[in-house]
Amino acid sequence: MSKPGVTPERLAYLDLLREIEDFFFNEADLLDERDYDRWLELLAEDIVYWMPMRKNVSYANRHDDVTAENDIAWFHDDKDTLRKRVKQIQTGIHWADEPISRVSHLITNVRLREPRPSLAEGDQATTKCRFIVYRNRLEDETDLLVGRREDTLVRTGGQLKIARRKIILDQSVLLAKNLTMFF
Amino acid sequence: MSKPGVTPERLAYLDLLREIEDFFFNEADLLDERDYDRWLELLAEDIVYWMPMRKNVSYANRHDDVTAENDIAWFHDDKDTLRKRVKQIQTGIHWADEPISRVSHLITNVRLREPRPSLAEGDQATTKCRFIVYRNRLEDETDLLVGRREDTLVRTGGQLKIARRKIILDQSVLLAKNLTMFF
Amino acid sequence: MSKPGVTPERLAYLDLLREIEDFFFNEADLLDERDYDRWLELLAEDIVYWMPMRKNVSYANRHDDVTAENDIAWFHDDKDTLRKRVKQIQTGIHWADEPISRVSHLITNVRLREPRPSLAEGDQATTKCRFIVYRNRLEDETDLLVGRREDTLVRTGGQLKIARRKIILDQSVLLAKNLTMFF
Amino acid sequence: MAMNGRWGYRSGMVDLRRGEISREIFVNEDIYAEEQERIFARAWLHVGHESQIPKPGDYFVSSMGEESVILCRDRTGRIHVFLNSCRHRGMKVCRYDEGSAAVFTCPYHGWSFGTDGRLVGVPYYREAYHSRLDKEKWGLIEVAQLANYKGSIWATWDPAAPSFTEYLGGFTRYLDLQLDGWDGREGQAEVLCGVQKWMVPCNWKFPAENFSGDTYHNISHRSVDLAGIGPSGRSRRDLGERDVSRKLHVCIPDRGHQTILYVLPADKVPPPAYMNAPIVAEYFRHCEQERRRLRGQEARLVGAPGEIFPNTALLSRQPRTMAGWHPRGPHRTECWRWYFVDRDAPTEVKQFLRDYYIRYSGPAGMTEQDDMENWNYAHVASGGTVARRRPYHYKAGLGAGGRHAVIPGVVTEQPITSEQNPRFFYKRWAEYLDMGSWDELLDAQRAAV
Amino acid sequence: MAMNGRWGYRSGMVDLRRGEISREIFVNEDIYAEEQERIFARAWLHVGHESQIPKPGDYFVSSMGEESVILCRDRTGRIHVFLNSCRHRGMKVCRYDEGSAAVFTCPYHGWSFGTDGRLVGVPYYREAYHSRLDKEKWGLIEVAQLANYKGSIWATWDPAAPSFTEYLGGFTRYLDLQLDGWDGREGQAEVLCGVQKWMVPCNWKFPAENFSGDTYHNISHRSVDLAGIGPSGRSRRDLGERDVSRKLHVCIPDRGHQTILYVLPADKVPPPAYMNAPIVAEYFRHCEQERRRLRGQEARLVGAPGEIFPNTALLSRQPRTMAGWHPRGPHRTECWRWYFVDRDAPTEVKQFLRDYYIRYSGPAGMTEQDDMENWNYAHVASGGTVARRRPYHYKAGLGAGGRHAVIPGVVTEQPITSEQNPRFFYKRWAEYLDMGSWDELLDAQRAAV
Amino acid sequence: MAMNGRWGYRSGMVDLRRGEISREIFVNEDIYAEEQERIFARAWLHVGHESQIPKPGDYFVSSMGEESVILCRDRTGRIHVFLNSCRHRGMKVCRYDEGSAAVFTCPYHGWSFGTDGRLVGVPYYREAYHSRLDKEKWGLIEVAQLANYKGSIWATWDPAAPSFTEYLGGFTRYLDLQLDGWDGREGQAEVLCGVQKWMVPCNWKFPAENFSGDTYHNISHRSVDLAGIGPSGRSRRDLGERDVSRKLHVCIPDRGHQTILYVLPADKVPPPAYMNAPIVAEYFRHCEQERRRLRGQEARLVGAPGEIFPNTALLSRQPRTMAGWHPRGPHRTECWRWYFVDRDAPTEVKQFLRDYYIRYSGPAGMTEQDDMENWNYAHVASGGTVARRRPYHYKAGLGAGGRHAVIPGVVTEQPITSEQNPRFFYKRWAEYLDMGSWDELLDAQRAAV
Ligand code: FES
Ligand code: FES
Ligand code: FES
Ligand SMILES: [Fe+3]
Ligand SMILES: [Fe+3]
Ligand SMILES: [Fe+3]
Repeated sequence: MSKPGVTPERLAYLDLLREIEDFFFNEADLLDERDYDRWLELLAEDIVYWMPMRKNVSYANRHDDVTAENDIAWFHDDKDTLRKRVKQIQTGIHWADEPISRVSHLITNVRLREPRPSLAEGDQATTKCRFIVYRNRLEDETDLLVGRREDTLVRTGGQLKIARRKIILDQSVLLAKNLTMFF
Repeated sequence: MSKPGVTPERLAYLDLLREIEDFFFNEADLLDERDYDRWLELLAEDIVYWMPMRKNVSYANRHDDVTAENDIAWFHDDKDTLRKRVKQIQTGIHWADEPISRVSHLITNVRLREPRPSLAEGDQATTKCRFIVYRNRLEDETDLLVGRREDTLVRTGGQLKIARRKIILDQSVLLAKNLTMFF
Repeated sequence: MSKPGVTPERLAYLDLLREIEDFFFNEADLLDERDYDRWLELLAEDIVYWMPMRKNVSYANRHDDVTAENDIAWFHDDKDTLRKRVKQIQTGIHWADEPISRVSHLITNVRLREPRPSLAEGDQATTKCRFIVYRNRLEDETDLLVGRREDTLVRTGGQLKIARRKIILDQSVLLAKNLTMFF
Repeated sequence: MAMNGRWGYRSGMVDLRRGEISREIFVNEDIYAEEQERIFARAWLHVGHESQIPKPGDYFVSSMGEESVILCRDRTGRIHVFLNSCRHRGMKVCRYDEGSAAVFTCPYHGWSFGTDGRLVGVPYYREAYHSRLDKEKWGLIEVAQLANYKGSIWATWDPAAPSFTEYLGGFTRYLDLQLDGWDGREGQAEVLCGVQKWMVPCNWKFPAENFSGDTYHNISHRSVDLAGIGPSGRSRRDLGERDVSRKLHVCIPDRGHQTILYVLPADKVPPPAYMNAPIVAEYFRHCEQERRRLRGQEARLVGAPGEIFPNTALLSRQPRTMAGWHPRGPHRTECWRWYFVDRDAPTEVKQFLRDYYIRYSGPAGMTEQDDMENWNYAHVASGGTVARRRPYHYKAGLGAGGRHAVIPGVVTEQPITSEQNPRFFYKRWAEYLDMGSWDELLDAQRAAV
Repeated sequence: MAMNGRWGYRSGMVDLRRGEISREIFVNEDIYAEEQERIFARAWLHVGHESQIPKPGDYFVSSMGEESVILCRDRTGRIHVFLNSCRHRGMKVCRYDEGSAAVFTCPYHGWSFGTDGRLVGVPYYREAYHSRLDKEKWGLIEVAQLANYKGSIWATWDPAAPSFTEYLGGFTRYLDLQLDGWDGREGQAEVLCGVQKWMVPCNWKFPAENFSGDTYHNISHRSVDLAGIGPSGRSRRDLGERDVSRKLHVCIPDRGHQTILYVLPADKVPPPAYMNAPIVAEYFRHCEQERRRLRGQEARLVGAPGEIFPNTALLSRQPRTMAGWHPRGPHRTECWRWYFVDRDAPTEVKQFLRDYYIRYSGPAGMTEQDDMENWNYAHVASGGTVARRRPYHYKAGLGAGGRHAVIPGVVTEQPITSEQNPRFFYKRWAEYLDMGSWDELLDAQRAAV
Repeated sequence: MAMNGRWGYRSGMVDLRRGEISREIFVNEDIYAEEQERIFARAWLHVGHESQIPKPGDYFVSSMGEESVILCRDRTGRIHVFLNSCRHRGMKVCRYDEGSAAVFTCPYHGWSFGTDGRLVGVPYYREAYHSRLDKEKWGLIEVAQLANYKGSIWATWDPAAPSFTEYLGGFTRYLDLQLDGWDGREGQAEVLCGVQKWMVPCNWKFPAENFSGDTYHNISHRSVDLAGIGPSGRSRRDLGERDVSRKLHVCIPDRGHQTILYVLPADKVPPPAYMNAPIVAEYFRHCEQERRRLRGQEARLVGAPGEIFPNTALLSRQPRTMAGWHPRGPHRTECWRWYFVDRDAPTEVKQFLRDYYIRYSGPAGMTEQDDMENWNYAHVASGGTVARRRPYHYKAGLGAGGRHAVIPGVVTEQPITSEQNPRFFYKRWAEYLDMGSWDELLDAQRAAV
């Protein structure tokens, strides 16, 4: 690292990471601007969109602090269900989000779980990041939802798509009255 | 993307995006360290600094959720007004911010609205990002202001400057008692 | 900046900055996934880990808003003390963090205080960033700790290490009942 | 918060004859405090299910009213419910959500309590207490009575309360609909791992009255009907069964429990359900067949939302869940939701239902989300000085209920809706606040339908 | 919160003779609750302006005391104000800030109300209610009285309240200064789109007393004076007019309204204003000229901060705004600010003023920011046990007021300051709490200046 | 919040004979409000240390009960304590944490107060007040009595309170252990710059009783003992001294102060301490030697946690700190912690101790963190309806205390633990609530050990 020459592999890595960041930031813009139809296009057809619940466990059980894959979760959706969630909001009479909420998605700490120089067609890579979802609606209703996300991205037809999303919310008792927003 | 070769245009894009991030992060440091005079230097002389108010609207009217350009806003300042705001704080008797508040600006999700390889002298580009402005003052007074920002940057004399800033705060009833901070 | 050619020094800078971000983001993952032993490996043996307290001061005294190096602080730890903090949590009976808390570290605004193309073996560089540490535990106990960090990184054996960390928390009266988490 | 004028519950706040109920009871802090004493410290409350604590030493931390309790199985396999607070200085003794333990050791001074609640360990018992501490008297505070009804666990703090069976009164068979198997066998229910817990800014009685049988708010769910999340790909749920049935509003007035009930025709098989998943559809077709074989005429009864007084909701069909509405101050409710399957259902069926349940119910549930928005803002809009002067309106179906030849309780047959059930819920609520003794409470007149 | 000792408002808490007022009235929760009943449910409150709802069906959601109300224009063009809460189960029926509607349909069970408040749609009216629901009785709760005064809309919940004109008493002409045109024509005011709403952690009476005429706190605004945000580039505002005028503190003691008033000299034209913008300066020069022509002697009166009891602030000159101080508990106030221009002013003028208004007022306003800091921390520092034992000090100008030949009300001419106006504000406040009937209230002695 | 039944403090809530104390006193809002009047507005409270305000004009903003106060030194060097609230309209007059000032100028209307509290500046004194404002009467509210005890500053709002010395009663010499030098010289203590302030969600009496002498909760600190943060690299602190000493629980029943006390053997030098740092070890070896030389037999007394009624904690050895438990509502306490060294200790010693102190105490302190977790969740688990029916248990060492030949107060010698000290803390607490006059309070029976 001490000489100014940067290897082509390293350049490719910088490029890929920026591509992924751009992908997530674009996704956040689509969600916060409520362009849900284009958001759905970012999801692979066989996406697994999973938000398990959190458990209060001891340090010894620290790796067992989310409900298991087959247990009750907050979300465990396939693309069809996500489409229905979008459709519901778009009816304009989904009262839980009508009037529409003001939502911001902040995505930080984006990294590849295993660094790699590139992502070829059909390849998958898993990323980690942190999120803050801030929601404010009507007069003073405000929620702050914070946690981390593990996304598996796949390149399909040159484009990145989300093949799997695991959302680890840092709450056990959910302090929001509902989860009308996407993560 | 599957070959390690990164095109010069792409490299230039990586470079530009990092330059913009550095610019915003430097700006945040100037604000949070209260180096307001140097902060003012980052603003173009004809800057439009605008924070409209938010409205509770239906999904159908989702694109009409801020007050219009000529309506009442939280801020709609030119550079001269911004200078006066700075001057007021610097008097040391602007009680709303004296003793000084502790403020952090967190800027995330920085992207170019339209990706481009570079920004030549005199050119403009519009960026999007999310912000969190956290303020704590005196004993336990705390505000968390979250939203998104659209900035138009212009290159002048080699340097980036902010030509226009639109701040979209995710609150309708403002839950802070005042807005003494910059965004 | 108007031509697509990016200089080798600039490429090296992009590379270094990304290396630093990756370093911090990896660190955040180790903390939030409670892999404390590997976290300790990121710290130089002679690390100074310091979180001064904040003071309510006038604008004129704005540069004197933290307690001095020899005053009482929230933290002023050497590596040995940090090791003991880790050890305490690992006993599984450190009740303040048992059951384990849910913690997310969000690191944003990462920049070099003085831009430089590279960091050679033995060299040091100081970075600035913002942090949000969100903690939620048991039922509804929630803390949001926000501020900035100045880290001095050193390259040792090819790896980055943290030689000094100054944590500037944006609270004067601490609004959390304790500080069991690392920053 | 001041209250608008004086009140006496039965005569003033809850006017069953006119079908009007004061907004005060939802927002007044003094009334809330009385509820804690008069209702939550006396009534039988749902705590959990034995499938959550299958083995000796297993525990699940639950809630009764505002308070944390430990549901656990002692070394001998007996089930207990304890207040989760040390007898020494009050520290919460169990701080994990669930698990298995030999003893509960208090973090503060180290007293430890057996899974039977007995104080078994006192550090320095001899030195500090000269061995004179009477351990028998300072075990964990245990509920006064506990009942295991087909696996569901219920408890009350009141030693004078009647037995759970007497408390249920004629409602037993509607609770059976929740707990018995889809194929008609007794008590087959099993809780899916993971109880949802979340906070809603409203008084706890909003969800309670909703589940007591508010079928009038269907219109509020039109968006999810349009989206079509049901297990056959349409609407909210499979409606074939309901479409061919008679719909009854049923309540047990002297007990305070209510449910909606569908009665299938004697002669007609309901249309198939779960058409989105052939394996599931086939499983339920089989179960329905079995149920009719085993239960005969009784198999014609099909459950729907119900409420066991005061704060337990039932939903025995799609999606099959129970809920608890735990008061957290007058303006906030912590909702808990348990999801049920039959324990020996095929894994595919369990998974299919799991997915369906959570897209329907709970905070991410596309149906329940809209309910909570209503409860939230009905509550908010009811707290003001002027609002509190005007009662809520509970007149739908006023005077329509009567006794039924077969179905216990007061029954209104109404294809659309009736507010009989909420009315009876508040009748019972008023009795709890007005009546100091169980003699009175068990003898309460069946007045004012 | 406990209170320090007993009180009787007029005699104990509010001592006008000594100019001392107990801190208790700002922080005590019981007093706060009484205020809701005695003041906000009886007094005339400002709701909005007709320019906000120009067309039939237009509505604007406003606030009266703690409660949400709908200001709307029905199909026939008549203006109404309704409590924003469904008569069925209380749900907020209108949840957008403003807009246009044919009916307000409740999200919960779908009752719908016309823009005249009538209950026009009840789903399953026949099936659920056997067509016996008396729709006439269950429309939206409407205010008891409404007044449209030169476009500004006012309402009261109390049918026994006097007419708005009687309520204003001699204050009418000061409200005119707010609503009439810069050029002297009647009622030219128009609200600029967008009402600012924000939360301040203080009792609602801090801003109210401030606007009643606290000219003593000018010193607190020195930082903005130094920064120089005024429309001529200096100070906070153009002071030329004030510099040549006499300054009066005016109040209408038996009504509780107050204002500061400047009286221009009969013979001298005030120096030019708005010098930062030639077009604007010229416009106002013209308007002033017109005003003097149309109004004659009366044109010498120039408005300044004022307060219409209880919670509406006026500011008729620079910047021209009205504010509402909505109580949100004893320790929190939701401030609303409307900004005014003359409806036919040139666009350049409107824009110039808009920019000036919002850099002066509201939460980003460089002047009002410092006020709110004071209100916030005066409130905080007044809640403690020891603090509450010592009254506030309102002695400036004690005994100085008197009657004036021309100006209605009690008038103190004081170039610097007097606390006459806050004193009379609290006098009226005490009368509202002490007096149960409007007869008493309208007859209140003009004691204790 | 409603309360479970009626109470009379001494007879009902605090039962010293049985060693049982009602949970009600920790969670009830009415009791909390009474505490503010009866305890915090009457008792002597710790405010700070003169080393924090060495020069004329220096000030430090402190807290008494719920309220902000200014500790300052006037131009003549005299120390004062004032309520931090303007006499005009209540604004907080000093908003910096500490510093130096000639006057305190109120931001709102500019009244200014000298460092002796006198109202020295009133803008427009002549014009606004006709020079009739009696400045002598409207200075800052000063405490009724102030005491400087060996540099520590104490104050009370009650003019009828006894002197601080009488208030301390026999406790004086234990406070000396905190304030005298390590080498036995009088009053050598100096505060390290920076007072820690942080919020804990519990009633203020949890930390108070803990520091009164709860040595029983040692077990809760096992994790830090295992981590070994002590100044010799092991355990929490150097235990050599304690290991060879006798351990006494001491309290002054008619004053309400308590402490743990170690008595070194007459004949044996305690083992060395601070072995992690040779310079520090040598310094303390020297100090100990000096102390024995200067103080003789008295040097055998070694302090440990103590509590001066109501809310000041002492810890005179490792780590040497004082704390204040400031009530912020019944459910929240703002903890303040001052750290002490001897003023002429070498810099290396000060730094070494500084590091040790803050890794032990305060919110980042590896020991105190676990205490706060206990206080937090003991509080939470005690607020429920059922929990409040059962008292806490304070029976350890019941009946064991007695008088001692040399040590003042009631003394229990118990190598392990006794709850004598918390019992006497609550005895005094009950007396403050029950007794209206200081005559009664100073005469309180020494009943019920
Ligand atoms: S609080 Fe449980 S042992 Fe003391
Ligand atoms: S609450 Fe409005 S229709 Fe039921
Ligand atoms: S409040 Fe201090 S001068 Fe008015
Ligand atoms: Fe529903
Ligand atoms: Fe002002
Ligand atoms: Fe401890």
